[in-house]
Amino acid sequence: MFGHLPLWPDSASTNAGNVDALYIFLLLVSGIMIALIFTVLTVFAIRFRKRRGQRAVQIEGSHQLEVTWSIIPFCVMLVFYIWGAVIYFQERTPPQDATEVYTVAKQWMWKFEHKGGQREINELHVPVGRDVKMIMTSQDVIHSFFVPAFRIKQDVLPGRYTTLWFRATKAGTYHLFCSQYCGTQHSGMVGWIKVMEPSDYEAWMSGGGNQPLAVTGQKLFAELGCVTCHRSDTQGRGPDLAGVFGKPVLLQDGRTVTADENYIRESILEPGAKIVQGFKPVMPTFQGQVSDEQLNALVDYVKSLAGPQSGRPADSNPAAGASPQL
Amino acid sequence: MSDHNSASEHTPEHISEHISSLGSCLAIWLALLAGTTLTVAAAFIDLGPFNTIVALTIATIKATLVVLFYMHVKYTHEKLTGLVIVSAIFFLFILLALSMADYTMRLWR
Amino acid sequence: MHTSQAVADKPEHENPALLHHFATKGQQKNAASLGMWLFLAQEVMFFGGLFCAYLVYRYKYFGDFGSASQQLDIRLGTINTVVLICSSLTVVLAIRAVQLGKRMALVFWLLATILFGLAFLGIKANEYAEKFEKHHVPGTSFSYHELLPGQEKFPAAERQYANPHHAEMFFSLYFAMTGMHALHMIIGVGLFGFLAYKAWRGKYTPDYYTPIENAGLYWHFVDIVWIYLFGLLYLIDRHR
Amino acid sequence: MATAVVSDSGERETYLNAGYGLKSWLLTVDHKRIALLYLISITFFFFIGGFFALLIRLELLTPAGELVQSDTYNKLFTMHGQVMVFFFLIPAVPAVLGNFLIPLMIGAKDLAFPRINLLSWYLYIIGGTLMIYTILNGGVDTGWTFYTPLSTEFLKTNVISAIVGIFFAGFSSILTGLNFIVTIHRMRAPGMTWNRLPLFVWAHYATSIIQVLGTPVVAITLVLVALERLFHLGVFNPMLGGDPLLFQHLFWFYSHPAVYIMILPGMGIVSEIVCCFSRKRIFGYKAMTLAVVGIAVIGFLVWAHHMFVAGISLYAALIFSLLSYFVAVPSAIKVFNWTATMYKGSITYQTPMLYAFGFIGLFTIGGLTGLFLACLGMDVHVHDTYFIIAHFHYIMVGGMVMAYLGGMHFWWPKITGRMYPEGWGKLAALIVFIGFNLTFFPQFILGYLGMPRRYHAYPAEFQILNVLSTAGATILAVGYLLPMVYFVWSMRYGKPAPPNPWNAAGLEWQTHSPPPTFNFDEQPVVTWEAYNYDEIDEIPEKEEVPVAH
Repeated sequence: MFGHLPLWPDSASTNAGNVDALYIFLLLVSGIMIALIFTVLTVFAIRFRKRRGQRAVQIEGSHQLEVTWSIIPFCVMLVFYIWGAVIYFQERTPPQDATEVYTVAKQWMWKFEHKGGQREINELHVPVGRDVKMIMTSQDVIHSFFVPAFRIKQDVLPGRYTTLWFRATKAGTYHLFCSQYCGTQHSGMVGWIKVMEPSDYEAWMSGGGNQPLAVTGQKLFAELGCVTCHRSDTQGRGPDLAGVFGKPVLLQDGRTVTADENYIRESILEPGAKIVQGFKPVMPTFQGQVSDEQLNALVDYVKSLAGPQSGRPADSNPAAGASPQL
Repeated sequence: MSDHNSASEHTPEHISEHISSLGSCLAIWLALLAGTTLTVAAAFIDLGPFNTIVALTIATIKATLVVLFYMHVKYTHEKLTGLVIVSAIFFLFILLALSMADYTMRLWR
Repeated sequence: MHTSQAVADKPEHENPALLHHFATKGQQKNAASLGMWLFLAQEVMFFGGLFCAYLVYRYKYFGDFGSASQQLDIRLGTINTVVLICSSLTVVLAIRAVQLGKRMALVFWLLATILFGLAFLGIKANEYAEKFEKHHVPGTSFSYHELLPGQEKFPAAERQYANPHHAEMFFSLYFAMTGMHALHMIIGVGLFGFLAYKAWRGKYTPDYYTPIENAGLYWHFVDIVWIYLFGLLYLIDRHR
Repeated sequence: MATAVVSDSGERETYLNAGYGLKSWLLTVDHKRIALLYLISITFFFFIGGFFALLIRLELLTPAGELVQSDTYNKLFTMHGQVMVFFFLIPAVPAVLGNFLIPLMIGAKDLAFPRINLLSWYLYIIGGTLMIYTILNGGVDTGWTFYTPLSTEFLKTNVISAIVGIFFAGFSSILTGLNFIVTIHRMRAPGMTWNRLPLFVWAHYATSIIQVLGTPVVAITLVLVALERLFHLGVFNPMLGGDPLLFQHLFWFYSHPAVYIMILPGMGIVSEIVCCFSRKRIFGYKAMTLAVVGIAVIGFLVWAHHMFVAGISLYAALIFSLLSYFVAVPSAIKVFNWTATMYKGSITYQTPMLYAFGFIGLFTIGGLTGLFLACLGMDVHVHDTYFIIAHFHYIMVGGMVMAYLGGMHFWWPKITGRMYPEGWGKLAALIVFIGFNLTFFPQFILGYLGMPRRYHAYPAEFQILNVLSTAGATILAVGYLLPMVYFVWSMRYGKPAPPNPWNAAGLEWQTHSPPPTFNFDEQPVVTWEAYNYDEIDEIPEKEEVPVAH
């Protein structure tokens, strides 16, 4: 029943090594601090214990000392800050060519959909040595995607996307936890991340004859009538979506935003929120008409219109069938 | 009793309060009414983003008049009152500014 | 520091208005005044949470807030602003009256304040009733379809596709903020009623009128909150 | 004055024998009696919260979650958090020791607003009653943080009664803080200048600032949550265009500084104890006062470090992380100064000093692990894991509760006029220290391993550390029950306490034990600096050790 006493978690991503290094540094520095303070306390406690005929020597204080023991720790803390900020910045900046996995969290399960259309529940297969970007949203409450072995965590919010990325380094099966309290079965909202060797992964991916996500999106794009306005000829009442993704968009009110997943999502659900310069706010909202999964497909389709990107993963080839004329 | 508080050291009978003159009461009242008229009028003129700024500036001027004259802050010898007001505004500013920092900077990427 | 003058004025304890644990009237009055100002600081932060929510959503749903704001009755809002400013004047006059020792004038101005306060609340109730009729009260029955009747300056398309949830957010904040403000008004009116009764009984003299003064501070604060609410809720985007 | 040992305690009128009826207690405006009312109420809530904690630990003994259902478990940790934070930790030191001691320490007859003080207690009791109602009516399972939209749209439990209860407790806290600020400004005895104030008073001054300016924000936020449940207001509901992160901003704007409401008064207590038992003035009085006020102010600027993985802007996270390090500096100053105070002292080891040692050690560990959490890259991994749980229990339980118990032992003779049994006191301090570390240290390891908080069942590999933690919790429980027993015992059988059993500095020791209703026989006049142990020890001591054993 009692196994070994675990002291260190599995380390299976590029990020895990970075965080571990930082952790060891923090442990070392604070270990030294603790040792210092405890030693001094103990020495004082013994050396200056009450003795007959000996009185305490009153000391006013020392400004030099106060300044010293403010500035030196603060400088050390700045190192913590910068190191931590660099890791955080890396964690939050997904590489351009990452394999994307769409995630929908709900009470109390994780639903994943690969670009190739493969769907999984509470289990996610990823390859070793390739960047994977999670594009996540929630159907109900706030959840949190936490893989201890990768040292990554990101809250999954209803009503918008949050993203996160990792590159697994070691094949194996790792815990996936929901770490934001989400109701009754919070502790049951767990799963497994299965990291596979690339060859196994390709085999697994080609298993089912799924329809790629972007193709699903393309069909939806036609069914919902989006094509009538969003087209490249001048009669289009909406902006042409080809090549939009990832580029800055000039808005009517003069602001410029980057067309990321959240922007596309928002433009579908709340078309009036950010009007592109030169267009009228005529698009109806699709709030309540498309599910989160359909939304993911639409977003993926619009992304595929951005044109062929270098290093697109081989497992998902959605741009192939999509014509920029649409 | 001067010992109780440094602020009251020089005014043993601190009770002696400022009594506002009728004229100044009415003058402030008229100023507040004028401010109201002005802010409503300004709201109907298209000033672009300045509409909000003008509205808030006039509101702040009105609020300052009320605080200084109607709430007698101008006449009080008590520095502490000012300190309380300033710290309330300061912490309100912290709340608004740092929250908005998050919302505005979310668009940056 | 000034140790030699310690408790120099013990005899003051013969004054019945002086509570046992204070040494002098000045100390007591200063304590009450500081306490009231701290209470107002607390109120600033209390409303501050609402203002923060307003700011965030005004920023997020800039246009929708503008058009939803036009659903408010600017005439009633302006009248209410004037009413509140008048009530602030009557409070100041009440304090002046008690400082000058005019008992009946004090009672009169307090009653005038109550009257203005009630007028404000009456108009506010009227506005709320209108919101109920127009289904502009957030919740399940909220509806925003008859948006902007007769406001041709908006293109029809914009009206059709405006997001009702964002307008609902405006009304949510409108009700939360003005409701919280109205609650403070009700408390204030009750307070002045109590004080008017006490004043009529002759409790307050030029020597002791701290409760009147503190209630006045409270009333002015509520007035200031309204000045901002008026600007933020009624006056945005009127020029369109 | 210290020499006027009272032998005729039966004759002298004290605040305790000034009246006996229930009415004389429930309608009292005497700050000392109100402090005792608080003492009884917060102790009651401490044991309720502690009971929930024990059930949580028992449940976590096995990985499968066999003791209670997951729903029940969720209610247990929610109510443990709400009861402990809002009904024990926040009022504990200020409303009991602060209430009792601030007027005594500054030489006043009472707080500035005695009736508001009583009102605070009644507000607390109304809030507490609502909390008890919530518990008896089936509990609440939002987590103490009430995160939306879970709390507003999805849970069917007694969220509103819990919120209203906390709202009342909040206003009790605001009024207490307001009362303290006015008292410290207006009621000081002649000669009691700001630079002569004991650090305990300074700490409460800083705490009060947070109570007055922070609490209203969480009050209005919880009102909005309640309105959202009642009327579907939608301010925090993403389905209606609301932003759940706004709730988190508003909630943590108060709830981060609230941590300082809990720890600052504890720091004040430790300053008093360390000086007294080292027979020394505090090292760096000015720096210590600046540090408490600094912590209170900077504490308002760091709240979003609770939200690094919540989906806030990357750049906002960078700002809040940096600001969080600023608040660590004054905390570090305090630890260094306490240590330096012991240098060349004449240290004795009575129970309060043992707790002070425990506080400094545990607060140091808690504070240093706080640096881990302020560090962005680190926080992403350990956020919402047991690392956090361990960290804030090191601050709140290891820090604040240690200090509170130390303070209770230190001032118990003053409060009751009786000595507690010193041997038992030392034993209990030791048990608490060992039990605490055994409970919470393994949780740091669990956290880095990745065990999420608020988990009813967990993977089997975490079990051995959880078993250690549960074992520690039972020891800790004994450590907390022990003082409860001997304190009650000592009220009747304890040795009568002299006015100044520790030969301590500070005005509160210059009046009788227990003090008369109006605190001092005559208005004290202060002509000395705080912690003037050089002057006190100049008077040749009659007995070598004036304290009980």
